[in-house]
Formats: sequence, C-alpha cells, structure tokens
Amino acid sequence: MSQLMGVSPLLLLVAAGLAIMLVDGFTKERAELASVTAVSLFVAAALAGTMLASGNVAPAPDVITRYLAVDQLALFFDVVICVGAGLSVLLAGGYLREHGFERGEFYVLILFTAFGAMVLARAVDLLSIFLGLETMSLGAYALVAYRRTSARAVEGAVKYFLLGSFAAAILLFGSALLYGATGHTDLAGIGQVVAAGQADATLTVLALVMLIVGLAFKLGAVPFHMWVPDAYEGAVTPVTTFMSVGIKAAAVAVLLRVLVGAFGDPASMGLYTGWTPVIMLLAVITMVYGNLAALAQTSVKRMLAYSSVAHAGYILVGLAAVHEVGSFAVSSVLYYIAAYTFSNVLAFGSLILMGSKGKEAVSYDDLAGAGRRHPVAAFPFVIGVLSLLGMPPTAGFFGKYYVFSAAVQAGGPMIWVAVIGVLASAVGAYYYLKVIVYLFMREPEEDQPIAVPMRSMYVTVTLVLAGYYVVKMGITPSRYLDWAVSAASSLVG
Amino acid sequence: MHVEAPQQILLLLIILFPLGGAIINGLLGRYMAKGLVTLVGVGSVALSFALAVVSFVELYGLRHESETATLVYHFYEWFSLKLPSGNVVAVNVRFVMDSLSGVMTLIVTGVGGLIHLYSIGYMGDDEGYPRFMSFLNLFMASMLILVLGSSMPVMFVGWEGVGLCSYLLIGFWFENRDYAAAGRKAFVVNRIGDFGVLIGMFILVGVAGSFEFADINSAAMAGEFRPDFPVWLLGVAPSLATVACVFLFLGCTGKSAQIPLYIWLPDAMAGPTPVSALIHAATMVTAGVYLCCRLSPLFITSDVAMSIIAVTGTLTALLAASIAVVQREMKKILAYSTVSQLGFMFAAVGVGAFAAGFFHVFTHAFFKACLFLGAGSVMHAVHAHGDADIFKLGGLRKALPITRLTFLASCLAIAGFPLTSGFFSKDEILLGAAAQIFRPDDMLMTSVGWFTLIGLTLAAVMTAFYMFRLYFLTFTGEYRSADQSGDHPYDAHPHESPPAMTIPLVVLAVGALTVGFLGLPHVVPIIGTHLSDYSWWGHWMEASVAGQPVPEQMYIVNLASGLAFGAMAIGISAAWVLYRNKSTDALAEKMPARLYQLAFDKWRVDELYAATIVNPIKNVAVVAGRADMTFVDAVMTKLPSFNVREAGRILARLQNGVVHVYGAVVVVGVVAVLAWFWTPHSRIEAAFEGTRVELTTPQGLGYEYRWDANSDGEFETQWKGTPGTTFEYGHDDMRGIAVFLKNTHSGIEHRIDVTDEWMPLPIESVVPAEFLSPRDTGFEVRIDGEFLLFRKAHARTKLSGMKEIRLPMGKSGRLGPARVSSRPLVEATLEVRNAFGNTRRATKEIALPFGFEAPTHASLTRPAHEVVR
Amino acid sequence: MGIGTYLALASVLFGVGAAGFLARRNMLIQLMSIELMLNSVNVLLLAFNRVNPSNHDGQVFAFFVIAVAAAEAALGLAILIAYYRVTKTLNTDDATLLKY
Amino acid sequence: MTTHYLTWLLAIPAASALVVLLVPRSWDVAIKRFSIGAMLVELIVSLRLVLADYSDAGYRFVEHVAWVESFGISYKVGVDGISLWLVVLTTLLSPIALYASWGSIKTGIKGYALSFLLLELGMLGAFVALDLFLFYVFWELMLVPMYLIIGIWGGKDRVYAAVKFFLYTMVGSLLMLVAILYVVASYEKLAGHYTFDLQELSSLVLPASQQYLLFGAFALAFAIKVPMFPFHTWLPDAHVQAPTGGSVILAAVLLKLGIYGFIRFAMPLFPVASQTIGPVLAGLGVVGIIYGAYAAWVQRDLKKLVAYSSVSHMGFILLGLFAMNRNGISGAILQMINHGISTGALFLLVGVIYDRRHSRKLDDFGGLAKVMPWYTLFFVVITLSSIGLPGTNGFVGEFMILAGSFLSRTAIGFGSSWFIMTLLATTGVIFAAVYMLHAVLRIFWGKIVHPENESLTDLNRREVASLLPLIVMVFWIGLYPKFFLDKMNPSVDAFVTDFTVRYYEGRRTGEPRLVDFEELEQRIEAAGGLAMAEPTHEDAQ
Repeated sequence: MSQLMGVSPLLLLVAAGLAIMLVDGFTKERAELASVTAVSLFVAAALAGTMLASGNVAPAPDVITRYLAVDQLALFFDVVICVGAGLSVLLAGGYLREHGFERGEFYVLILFTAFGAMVLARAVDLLSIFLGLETMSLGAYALVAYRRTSARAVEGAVKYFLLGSFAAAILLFGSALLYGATGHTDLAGIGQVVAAGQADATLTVLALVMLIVGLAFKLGAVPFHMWVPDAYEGAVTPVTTFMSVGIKAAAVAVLLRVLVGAFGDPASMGLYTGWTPVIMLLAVITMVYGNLAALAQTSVKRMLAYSSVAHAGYILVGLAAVHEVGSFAVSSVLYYIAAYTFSNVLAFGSLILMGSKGKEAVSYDDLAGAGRRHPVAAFPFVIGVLSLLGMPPTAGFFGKYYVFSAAVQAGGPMIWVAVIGVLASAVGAYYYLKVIVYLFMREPEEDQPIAVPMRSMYVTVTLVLAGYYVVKMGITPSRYLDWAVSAASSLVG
Repeated sequence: MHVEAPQQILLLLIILFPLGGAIINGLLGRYMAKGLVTLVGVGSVALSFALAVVSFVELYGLRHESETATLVYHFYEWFSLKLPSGNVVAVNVRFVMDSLSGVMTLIVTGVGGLIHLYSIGYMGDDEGYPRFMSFLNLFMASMLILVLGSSMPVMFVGWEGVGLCSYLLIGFWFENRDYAAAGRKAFVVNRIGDFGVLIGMFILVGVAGSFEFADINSAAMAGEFRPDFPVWLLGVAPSLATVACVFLFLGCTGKSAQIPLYIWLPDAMAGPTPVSALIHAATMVTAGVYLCCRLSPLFITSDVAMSIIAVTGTLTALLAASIAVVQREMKKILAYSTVSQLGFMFAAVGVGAFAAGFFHVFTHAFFKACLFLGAGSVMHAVHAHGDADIFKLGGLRKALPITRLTFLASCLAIAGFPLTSGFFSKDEILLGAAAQIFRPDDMLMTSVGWFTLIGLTLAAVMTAFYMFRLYFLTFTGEYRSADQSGDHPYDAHPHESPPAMTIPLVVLAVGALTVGFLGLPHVVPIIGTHLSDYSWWGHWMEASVAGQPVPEQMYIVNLASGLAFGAMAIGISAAWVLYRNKSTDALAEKMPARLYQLAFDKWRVDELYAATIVNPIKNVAVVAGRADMTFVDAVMTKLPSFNVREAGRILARLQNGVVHVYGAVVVVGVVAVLAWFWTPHSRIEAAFEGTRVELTTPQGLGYEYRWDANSDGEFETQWKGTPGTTFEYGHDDMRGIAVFLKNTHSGIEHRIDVTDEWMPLPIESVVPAEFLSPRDTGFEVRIDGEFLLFRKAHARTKLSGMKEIRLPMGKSGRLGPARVSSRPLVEATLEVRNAFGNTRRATKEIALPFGFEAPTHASLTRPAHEVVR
Repeated sequence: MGIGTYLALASVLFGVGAAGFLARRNMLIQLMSIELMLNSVNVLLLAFNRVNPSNHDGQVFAFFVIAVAAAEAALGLAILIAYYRVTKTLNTDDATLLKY
Repeated sequence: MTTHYLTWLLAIPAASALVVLLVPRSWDVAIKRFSIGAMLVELIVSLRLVLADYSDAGYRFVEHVAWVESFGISYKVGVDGISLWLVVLTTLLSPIALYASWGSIKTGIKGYALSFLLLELGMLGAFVALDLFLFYVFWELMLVPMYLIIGIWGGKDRVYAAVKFFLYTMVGSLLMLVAILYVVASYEKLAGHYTFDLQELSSLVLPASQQYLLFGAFALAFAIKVPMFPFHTWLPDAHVQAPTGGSVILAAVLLKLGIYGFIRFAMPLFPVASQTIGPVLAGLGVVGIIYGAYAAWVQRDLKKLVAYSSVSHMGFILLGLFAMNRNGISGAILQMINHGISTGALFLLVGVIYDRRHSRKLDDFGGLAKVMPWYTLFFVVITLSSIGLPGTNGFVGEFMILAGSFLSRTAIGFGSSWFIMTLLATTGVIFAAVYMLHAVLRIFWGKIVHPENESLTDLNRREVASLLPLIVMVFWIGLYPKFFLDKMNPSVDAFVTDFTVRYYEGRRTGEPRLVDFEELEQRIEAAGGLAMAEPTHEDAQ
C-alpha cells in the first residue's frame, strides 16, 4: 500500500467519486455532497502537499511510473488541481443550491474530471496523456452541458465537444506519428531518441507540430482559443471556474512534460530553430488578443474568459523562457498557475457571490452600485481583479513578476516579449478596473434590476480561503516558491 | 579696513519695528481701536526713523576714523550655494549701513514717517485703515531690507517685497476691479524686471563667487568682469559685465519705471495718494537707481551697458515729460513727472555720475512726495476720488493756502529754480552728461554725452513747463467747480486739510527747498570759486559709490548750469504765459489735434504692447490651453485608447460563434506552426580564436549543414548533422576593409567601407555635436598599402600640425572623442537543409578582429559581382 | 507494403475526417468525421507497431483509442441530443447564441 | 543597534488600516478620530527621524530583513537626507488632507479613511524602500487607494479621471518593472546571485547602449508621475475630479515620487544615460514650465489652474534635478517640499470655496475679499509662496534650482543650452505671477457680482487648523531653509560625487561589469577628487 502513496491523491479521488456516485444513487438528501466532495479534494490536496513539502516522494512500482510520473511536479499539480477543484466545488455548493439546480452527478463529474486532469498532469507516456486528456475532457464536456435545459449551456458544450474532439484527434495523430518516429510511447524514451538524433526527423517535426497544437488548444492559446469564451460563458459559473483553473493547470503540466521532457534537447527547443519561437509567438498573440478582446466585453463572465486566454499567454511566456533559463522558467510557470488558480477562483467566486436567485450577476451592469451597497461582499472581488491585474501585494503580481523575470533573464527577443506582455497587461488593467468602476463608482440605471449578493456559507468560505492565499502568496511567497522550484527541478535538473 | 560699531543690532530693529507693526495691524488691526492702529502703524515707523538717525550719526562719527566705515549686523545664514569651483557661497541675512544705504535709510524712514503721519488724516476714515497701515508698514520693512541688505539675495527680498506691497496698495480699494488690475499689472511688469535681476545675480555670483555687494564690487574693480561672456549672443561677444549689467538694468527698468517697463507706474496711481507719494515717487521707484549705485563699480566697467542706461534714461525722461505736458489729471501728471525724473536719475547713472543720480533721488524724494501729498490734499479738499482733473480745479490758493505754498515750493524745486534742491541735483546731472562729451578719444561716450545732455535739457524745459501748468491751473484763476456745472463737478466748497496732513507737507516743502545745499557743488558756475574743498555730498558718497570724476573745467560747469537755468526759465515762462489764471488748455489748442491726441493717449504705448506682446502671448496661452485638452491629450491619451478599444472590438468580432470558423482557425494555426518548421532557419555566428574563425549556427531538429566559409562558391564541408566548422581566412578571402568609428561615450558605432579612394569619415554620426570641436569634423580616409590614411578634408581642420595620419591595419586609435579601428571583411555562406528537404542559404559578412599582412591592391579592388554565389 | 502506404492511408483518412469536420454543417456528421480521424490514428498505430515489433505499445494504444472513441461518441451523442432538445436543430450555423 | 522607527512608520498605517477595515461602517466618528490619530502618531514618529545626525551621507535607520531569499528580495528600508524631508512631508500632509476632507466627504467614511491610510503606507514605503522590489511594491500599492479616492469620492467625470490616472501610471511602471528585472538579471549573471538591494545593484555598471533603454523605461514611469510634458494630461483630469483631500495628496506627495525615483534609482543606476538624456528631460521640464503656465493662465476652473501650475512647478524641479549639481538637486528637493506645501495648501483652499459654493469656476466668484478676509489672507500668502516671493519657501527652492541650472557646467558657470534653458525657465517666474494673480484677481478683488457669494462664511476652525501648519512651513522654509538644507546637503553632495564617478565608469565600459564604487571613490578622494568635465579631445594617434 505504501507503494501507492505517490499516487494516493488519485486513488482518493476515484474512491470518493465512486462513493458519491453510490450515495447519490441511493439518497434523495444530497445536501452535504458539496462539502463531502470538497473535503475529499482538500484531503487529496493535503496529501499531495504534505509529500511535496517534505520533499520525499514515496517510491512507486514501475508499472505506475511507466505511465504516471510520481514526482514533485506531479504533486505540485495535484495540489493545484485539487485545490482548484475543491474551491470550485464549494462555489458550486453555494451557487447550484441558490439557483436551484443542484444534482449529485455534478460532484461525481467534477471529481472524475479532476482525476483526469491529475492523470494528465502526471502523464509521462503518450498513452496516459491521451487517456488523461480524454478522461478530463469528457468530464468537462459533460460539466459544461450540466445545465442541459439552457440553450447557452448546451451550445457551449456542443462547441467545446466538437472542437475539443477535433483537437484531441490532432493530438492523437501527432502522438501516433511520434511513436512511429521514435518507436517509443514514453516521453523519456522519446526524449532520448530525439536528442540522439535517431528519430525520423520528418515525422518528429510533424508530431511536434500536432502536439503543440493539441495542447495549446487545451490551454486556450490563440489561435486555438476559440472555444474558450463560448464554453466558459455557457457553463455554469462554478464549472467555468474549474475549467479556468484545473483544466488549464493540467494543460500546462502536460505541455511542460511534452515540450521540456520529450523535446528538451537544444535542437528541438532552439531559440531560432525549434519550438521556442513558436511558443514565443503564441505567447505574444495570446496576450495581445486575450487582453484586447476582453476589453470589448460587456459580460464580466465572458471578460474573465478572455482574460483567462490572456493569462494563458503569460504562462506561455514562461514556457518560452525555458530554453534559456531552464528550471527558473519552469518554476515561474508553476508559481503563476498556482497564483492564477487562487486569483481566478476569487474573481469568479465574487461574481457568483454578487448574484442571487433570479438575479445572477453576469454583466458589468449587473454589478453597478453593488459595491456601495454591499462593500463586504464586493471586497473580495476587488482583491481578485487586482490580483489578476497583477497589483502588488497579491499573488497575481508575484506570479507575473516571476514569469517576466524569467523572460527578461532569457534575454534577446524574450525581453521584447516581456515588454509586449506588460503593455498588454496594462490594457488588461482597463477591463479589470471596470469591475471596480461598476462596483463602486456607478449607480444602476433606473429600470435595471439590482444584483443582490447571495448569502452562502460555501461561497463565503471559498472567498475567504482564496482571498487569504491570494494575499499570502503575494506577501510571503517564499514557501510556495520553494515548492515551485522543487517541482520544477524534477523536470529540469 | 572696516570699522564696525558695537550696536549693529539697531539695523535689525530698524527693519523689525515696521515689520512688527505690519504683522500686528495686519492680523489684529481689525479688532483694535483706530487710535491703537495709528499708534502701532505710525509709532513703529517713527521708532524706526529714530533708530535710523541714531545709526546714521554713529556712522557719521565712524567716518572720521575710517573712510570706509560701515555698520554691519549679521543676522543668520539663510542658505548656501555651491559653485562649480567647489566653493560654498553662504547667503547671509546680513545688513550693512554705509554712506549710501545710510542716506537711503534716512530718506525711507523720514519721508516714510511723514507719509504715515499724513495717512492718519487722509485714510483715517477708510474702513480698511488697519489694513492700509499694515501694508504701509510692510512696505517700510521691505524697503529697508532692500536698502540695508548686504547681498543681492537679501536685497532681492526687499526688492520683491516692495513690489508686493505696491501690488497690495495699488489695489487697496480692491472692490474696483480696475484698481486691482492696475496692481496686478504693476506686479507682473515688475516681475519681468525681476527676471533680469535674477539672471544678473547668477552671473554676478558665477564670476565673483559671492553675493555680497562688497565682494562683487571688489571683483569688478579687479577686472574679473572684463572677459567675454561665454555664450555668444546674437553673434557678438559682450563682456561679462555688459551682460550682467544689462540684465540687472532690466530689473531696474521694471522697478524704476523706465522704458520699456515704465507702463505700470501711471496706472499705479489707482492707489491711495499717500501710496503714490511714498512708493511710487519717493522710495520704491528709486530702488533701481539705488541698485545701480550699489553696484557702481560693476556698472562702470561696461561702457556698453552704461550707454544703454544713459540713453534709456534720457529717452524715458523725454517720453514721460512729453506725455505729462498734455495730461489733465493731477496724479497722472505727477506720475509721468516721476517717470521722467527717474529718467534723469538713470541718465546720470549712465554717464557715470552716480553720486549726482543718487542726489537726485534724495531731493526728488522731498519735492515729489510733497507734490503728491499736495495733490492728495487738493483731492481731499475737493472730494475727488482716484484723481483730480485740473480743468475742474483752479483758484485753490485761497482755500488751501498751506497746500498751495508747499506745492509751489516743490514745483520750483522740481523745475530747478536756483538754490532749490532740484536746482542742485539737476545741475549735477547735466554736469555729468556734459563731462562725458569731453571725455577724450571715446566716440561712444562722446555721442552718448551729447545725446544725454540735449535730451535732458529738453526734458527739463518740459518739466518746468508741465509742473507750472499744473500749478497754475490748480491754484490760480477761478475755482471751476464752484458753480457745479460740467460733468461730475467737485465739491463746491473746498477746505484746507487737517494738521496731520499739512504738517508733513510743510516739512517736505522745507526740505525740498533746502536739502540741495547738502550737494553744494565743489565748483560754482560762472563765479568759478571753490566753495569748499569738496562737495559734501560727493565726498560722503565716495566711500560707497564709484563714478566718473566730476569735471572742474569752467566751460563744462558753465555749460551745464546755463542749460539747467535756461531750461527752467523757458519752461516756467511758457507756463506763465499760457496758463496763469487761465481755465483752458492753451497748449492743446495750439498743437495739431492729432499730435495732441497721441500725446494725450500716452503715445499709445500700452496699446502697442498689447498688440505686439501681451495679446500674442495671451493668444498662445489660449491655444496652449485648448490644445492641451484637445491635441496633446488626444495624441497622448485619446488616440491610443481609442485604437486599443477599437482593436479589441474588431478582434472580438472574429469570434462569430460558428464552429466551422473556429475549426478553420485551428487549422490556420496548425498551418502557421507548420510553416515555421517547414523551412530551416539559421543564424551565422563567428567566434575568433587566434587567426582561426569558428563558425557556428544554432542546431535544428533534423537539420543538415554545409559551409562555404569564404563564399567562393565551393563548399568546404559536405552535408553533415553538426552545425559548426572552423576556417582560417587568407588574403584572397578578403572582401574589403571596414573602418569602425565608435563613440566610447555612448557605444554608438558606425561602419565605413573604405577603398583606396578618399572617403569622408562621418565622425559626427557617432559623436554628438556637443562634444565636437569644429576641428573634429571633416576627416577623410583611404587605404594606403597596409595602412589607413586619415587626413583633414578642409583647410580648417588641423591635426596637431600633421597633414596625414597613418594607422596600421588591424590596430585601433583615437580620433577626437571617437575610437577608430579597421577590420578586414570576409563573407561566410551556410546552406541548411531540414527534414522536409527544404534548404536555405545564409551569408554573413564578418569583420575580422585582426589584420592580415599587407593586402594586395588587386584583392581589394576585386568587384563583388565576380564572387560566385 | 511499406510503411509509407499505411502512412498515406492514415493521412488520407485523417484528411478526409478533418475536411468533413470543417465542411459539414451537421453536427452529427462532424462527430462522425472525428471518429474517422480517430480511426486513422489506429491505422497509424498498428502500422508503426509493425515497424517496432519489440513490444505491443502501438496495439495497446489502438485498443485504448477505440475504447475512448466509443466513450467519446456516447457522450457526444448525449450532448447533441440535449442540444437538439433545446434548439430543435443540429445545424452549426445556427449555434451562434454565444459569440463575440 | 538597529532601531525600528521606519518599520513603525510603515506598520502604523498598515495596522490602522486593518483596524479600520474591521470596524463597522456606522462608527463614523470613531473612524475619523482614529485615522487622524494614527496619522498624527505617524507624524511624531517621522519627526524622530529628523533628530538623527545627517552630517554625512549614507542611510539612517536602516533595517534589512530578507523577504524572498531565493530572489534576493529583501525588506530594506532607510532614510537619508534626500528622502528624509519627503517622508516628513508625507506624514505632515496626510493628516492635514484627511482632516480637511471631513468637510466634504460625508459618505463612505470608512472606505475613505482606509484608502488614505493605505495611501500613506504606499507613499512612505516608496520613500524609504532601498530595495527595488520593495519600492515597486509600494509604488504600485499607492495606485489603488488613489484610484479609489478619485473614482469613488470624486466629481462628475471621476471614473474617466480615475481610470486615466491609473492606466497612465500603470503603463509607465510596468515598463519600469521590466527594466528592474533586466538590471537584476544582469547583476545575477555577474555576481551569481539575485538581489534587488539598491546598494548592491549600484555596483553594476552597464554599457551605455543598455543604459539608454533602461533609463528610458525608468524615466517613462517617473516622468508620467512627475508629470513631465507631454505626459501630463492625466493630471488636470485627476485633480479636477479628485476630492480635496485626494488632490492635496496627489499634488503634494504623489508627484514627488516621480522626481524621487529619478534621484534614488534612475540616475545612480544609469548615469551615462541620465547625463546624456538629462538635458533633454530638463528641456522638457522647461517646456513644462512655460506650457503649464500658459495653460494655467487660460483655465476657468480654479482647480485646473492649480493643476497646470503643478505642471509648471514640476518643470522647475526637473530642471534643477538634471543640472546635476548640489544647488540644483538640493533646490529640487527643497522645491518638492515647497510645492507640496503650497500646492497642497492651494488645493485645500480651493476645497474651502468648493465646499461652500459647489463651484470652482472663476466666473462664479469675485470680491470675496470683502466677505472672507481671512480666507483671502491665507490664499494670498499661499499664492505668494507659489509664485516664489522671497521670504516664502517658493523663492529659496526656485532660486537654488535656477542657480543650479545656470551654474551647471564650467567654472564660469554656463553651457549655452543651460544658459538658454535657465533664461526660459526664469520667465516662468513671470508667468507664475501672471496666472496666479489672475486667479486672485478674479476671485477676491472687484465687487461681489453673484449675490450667493455675499453670505459666504469665512474659514472655520477645521479649515484654519489644517491650513495653519502649512502657512507656518511656508515662512519657516522661506526664512530659515538652512535647517532643511543642512540635513540634505551632505547626501546630495555625496550623490553628485557618486554620480560623477559612476558616469565615468559607465562611459568606459563595453560590457556589463561590477565595480566596487566605495573603494573607487575613496581612491579618487585620496587622489584629490574629481571634477565633472567634458570629454577631453584627443587627437588621433
């Protein structure tokens, strides 16, 4: 049993998922499913966190490590995904009940989706990547379609599903080509063959292109981001929250593992010849497009969707710096995704909090004057957007600092990427501030319905937790930095 | 050697009393009884006067011990400046009473005290009386700081302080917005002058290394101001002294109402009459003359500046007098008269007769204060507000006997009637001007002397004329408001003013008649006797004021006196004929109407300024104000933000909701990513090791490489998977020679490909112009065997006497502020092939950091197109 | 037959699938196109496994792909049905409630 | 022994903000008293800093605690003669501004007090930070409260103004962040460890070509804050819309941070670039002087007029700063204090009539001297200070700045461009009188034309209490500036020397390198000092 400690968070989730499925099937009373689910996710996170903090990763049998890495990086993502999912579940506990469509399968789905994401995050074999990806995606498709009577929800789900499957097929085709080119399906083996130059170059390059595309799609990088705003808007807000943190984190993880793990040799990475310039370019257009398009939104939810596209761009900046500064860049990406998880939960959670039954807050107008009437409820929103915007002393600032620091250290063209990045985030300031403007500086129009904050212990707890960590990771980031560094070291020595 | 008396603290108290009075009356006056206000206001000045007298006596006594005795009070260090030389110049709050400032202090406190006294009667009923007293006291304090301050900045405190008081007092009746505007005009115009004083001050401290007048003057006497001003102005190189003096004089023209900045003074008559008497006649406006006298050793260093001052003073005297001749209002006439008299003083300064100029300051204080106060008395009597139209007056000698007599005395003095004070002072001025004419071998000075002498004489004629025109129209004939006809007639029954007003009048009139004897000249005209060994005034002033020597030749003395007397006589006679017992403006009827109108409109100078200076500036300001929120804000804010917002809107539109489009965009992305990998990429980098060159390029996935290191068309290496190669270049590989010019300052580098033809070397492309001396420009370069030859391109470029410089190939050297080096150029070619079989060729020119042995002529001239590509 | 043939077949299948996905307006057919694309991968995997006979990774992989494809199809159909229930159409051109 | 005064200085507003945050909204009076009280305690603590000995350069009250060790980020604070008075200015103006606000702020007392406390924290932090990261954190931190103050309690177009303020500042400071990162990265490549410690980073000498870009990034951030023409257009909007207290702090302290940034960070780190670009910035300062004055002259809104006058005044400060000598820099620092006092007071005074009349249009006034004599007195005194009348504080600063720029170069004192710049700048003295007296004329003199002005009440006790300290400072600095200058001069002298040495080192370099400047300066001093001079002209060898 101790041999399975390394993957215990995974097992825990599976067990919890199965248990809840059973419970849900046999009871009508599902009042506390949210807390049970959340607790199990947090326990999983705590398990992973303890191992991560102690630095001792329990050894695992080869049969597992062949497909799923048991290392610091995996644990780091376990924590991020579980925490993201757990907080989303708590939000759901408040949100779904308030709006009256709470059903047990939601929690099961989110558990299995999180499971898939965690599998994906530690996948070190093309097969496990595919399986993790599909597990996660199928859960996510279903979650988006959760509110199945809503036209927006099902339309979002359809689009997400069609495009997601299309991208998955591309990724899969790339995987198969890679297998053909190297004769391996495990990333380590592939990496060795590629680095040695023994792989079939043509197939490798084609595979690389397809893998980048497939993973960039999951990450939501422009121009593979088109599903993001629609799916995010269509899904119920807790699901949007989870997608923007958990799924994105998993995508980052696998991107790191594939690009750095399998294609980490100078020739494939090369600043002038390999994937680095591609990522750099993706980063630039993602940051610019995400921020500019977010500017034009009237719906806060959709704005946050575009903003999450923009944040994918910042993450890619860190990734593009790996070529030059290695683990520093990797850890910057890790820190960023962790900081982003809390910030985003805080922002989405606040948006949830600002509405109540029949008066859900979605657009800016819904927020007008709410801050003046309910300053306590609006306060976390302010912290949230400021963190997303990257104002000190919040986690978001530190994350951004870290990523751009990596870019600047990488030097050369990366400095200009950083410059574009900061300018784009200055554009971002506008729409984030708009939230504060509407909350505190505007009054609702005459005949406009006024948003009334919901009263929910679940949401409150979520916001307190997320807000606490947003501030804590901004003021005393050392511990989390250390975790990110040690996690990064398991990928790049 | 300075002899210092023990009770210097008096100097401070002289200032502090009025200052304290100002503060008390200013803050609490509103709540105090009128009597108390008076006590504080007048009492403080009286005390100050008493202390001034005590100090002056002290100083007088000390003069017997030492010629240069001064009283000094060092208060505290204000702040300090550090000069580029590293010396720290302390700016001390320090007061000095020497012969010049001693006299001025007496004038200020004495005349000031009388005017305070007068104000009790004149302003006693005004509801702003405490405020008035407070301002007046504040003025006294400022003026005393100006006078007693031992250094430029401290003087400047008073200088601006009196300007402030002037502003406050002109606009004393602030409910009349025109008055307040006149005050503002005075302040702003004075500020223009202050601009000059500030700049002048900086030049002084830059050269003399001190702000103290004493140090500046000794530096001036040591000739430190003789060198040329380091910045060329309009293509000429004036001396430091000239520039400094011109700037300082600009300040004087503001404070002392000279062309071009005199325009504020006539408007300043909006203030209550005591203010006009004290500030705008007796004391403040003479501050400019005082400053010139203070710095007389400096001014006298610069003939150019002196000439400018003399000419300006003369022109002002003439211009103002010509305006005064036709004005109809008492105070306006007196105002222009003041401007004109100030012109006299500056003319005196300009011809080097500083003591005479200052003597005129002294006498002028008496008669002009008396005249203004007399005018005030008249206005008080007839209940005229603001100003009194002399054509509505007349015959007041009966009603106002004391006023009339004192007024007459002052008129005589200002006209220069023999043995009155004005006679002596004006005579001295003309004497100074005349002396300039006869200065040997100096065309500039001679012509300035002629101009000044003639101009001042004319002005003196007009002075006598308009003063007596004023006198006759006011006091002789019949009282024209008696029958209450005409517009706005004055009170039908004028009465003499109370004693508080008449006493000062009498005192001042007596002074106006008698103080001239202090300046009893050394040589008496016509008679030619030496009355005494020296003129008392001249001797007294000698210690602190420089100047041209007073001439003793009889012909000069007689010429000056004759002119002065003649001018007076002509002026008074003309006025007698035209205006005595008359009620109409006889001159106006005789003059051409348009000329009269023009003179009456003050030659329309205000309008000219408005049209040429004020309005253009104001228009620019309006444009700037509008442009800021439209143009500048648009360019800096609105346009960028609009662009960003629109870009966002358009980009968001791409997201049109249709799945196919989404899918298509994904495919586009795939194609784009693939496109990057479709063709190989390379980037040649060269590293040097000895004479071997290591050529590398980044490795790529599945890339193969082959090199043609010397670009001769033959590949040295076969296709291989490793990117690098090494190569040793020889003569035959050389493509040319490049000369690199590098600015060691900025790191900017410029490359020139050289041949064996002369080519210009654009040194200015790397070295900012400010670091180039003219000789650095215009180099040419060419190759000569194994050397580079540099030579000057133009005759003016000198290279340490050498015609040409040789620089061995591959070595580097300095050319002015730029570093030059030469490098042989070679070209490397690389072909890369990637997994898709696509190839790409890259070439790079490499400048080798080492030279070859003498390159052959042929290899250098091989044309580029012969190279096989 | 050389590996090239399989490769060509797989590519063609994949291309057809992709083209179908991009060109057809019916969601159901798009779903089928995706299945086609997945199947092309199976062809590839099997072919490559033949080149690397030391283990059965490719074949195992193919099995998984088949299984997952089935799951995906099931879920996809469910979503399409839900969509159809709400909108009464499966035409993608009409699915533009969410845009900009 | 380490003292913790600076930490107290930062902890008090932070803790007070926390307290205010937790107190219920309805405790208005308690919140008001508490926040003012906290700020007064703060003032007292800051006065303790003044007591220290500043007779040689170097930082006092230094505290150094590692914050994020792996990145070399530390909590390092200290004051020297340059920042000392700015700290005191902040602690003095903050309570005054807050106290004065209670006249007009009636809603959201809690949020307002909270914002003010955080603002004070940010400003003080930025002034005392000796770690670039820490500085940046505080620099950004103060942005948000100011944004809220303008945006929530401001005038009609407050949202536009607030967002404009925020975005303008943000764009500049983000580029500065990249530049900071670059400097740190360069340092790390040479020294092998990360640090944001200013004193450690100071040993880094970068090649000129890099300095230009980096200085540009820093300069943009600071120039926007100053604000330097043409980056000033946010200022009039922000000022006009901000509530009185906000305007006061904005003008009095926030703008100073731009200049302070130049002195503390941009100039020592990039001496070659500042020496080369400095005159350009000084030139833009001169443009600002004249342009600001022109624009101020034609404004009809009093607050806008004062705002543009700030542009003009800050131009003077830029000019003094880049004169690169003790006079100019000391003058600039002193003038920062002066501008803080006089412009702060002017905004307070504008607030006084705005509270009474709800208008700031010059046209709506006239003849107020009749009904509000005390107000008139205060206003005129402050006006005189603003136009630099000798005896008031404004004069000393302006005089030193102009002297500094005039005597900026060779022994005799002038290079032609500086001569002309000084001439033009000095005309600003004239224009200052023009626009300020224009305002005074329109507001106070003349007859009362609007009947509603006849019943205006004179200053009340709260207003007098908030203005009086400033009036005292006006004359104190005006009459005895030595007290202030003596504390800053040693630091400024050291700064100038240090800058000169750095400049020469920077010019020599082709590659980034580390130089032990302390040792170098000792060597130079031993060799008899160093005078700033033009590059010598050597002939080609």
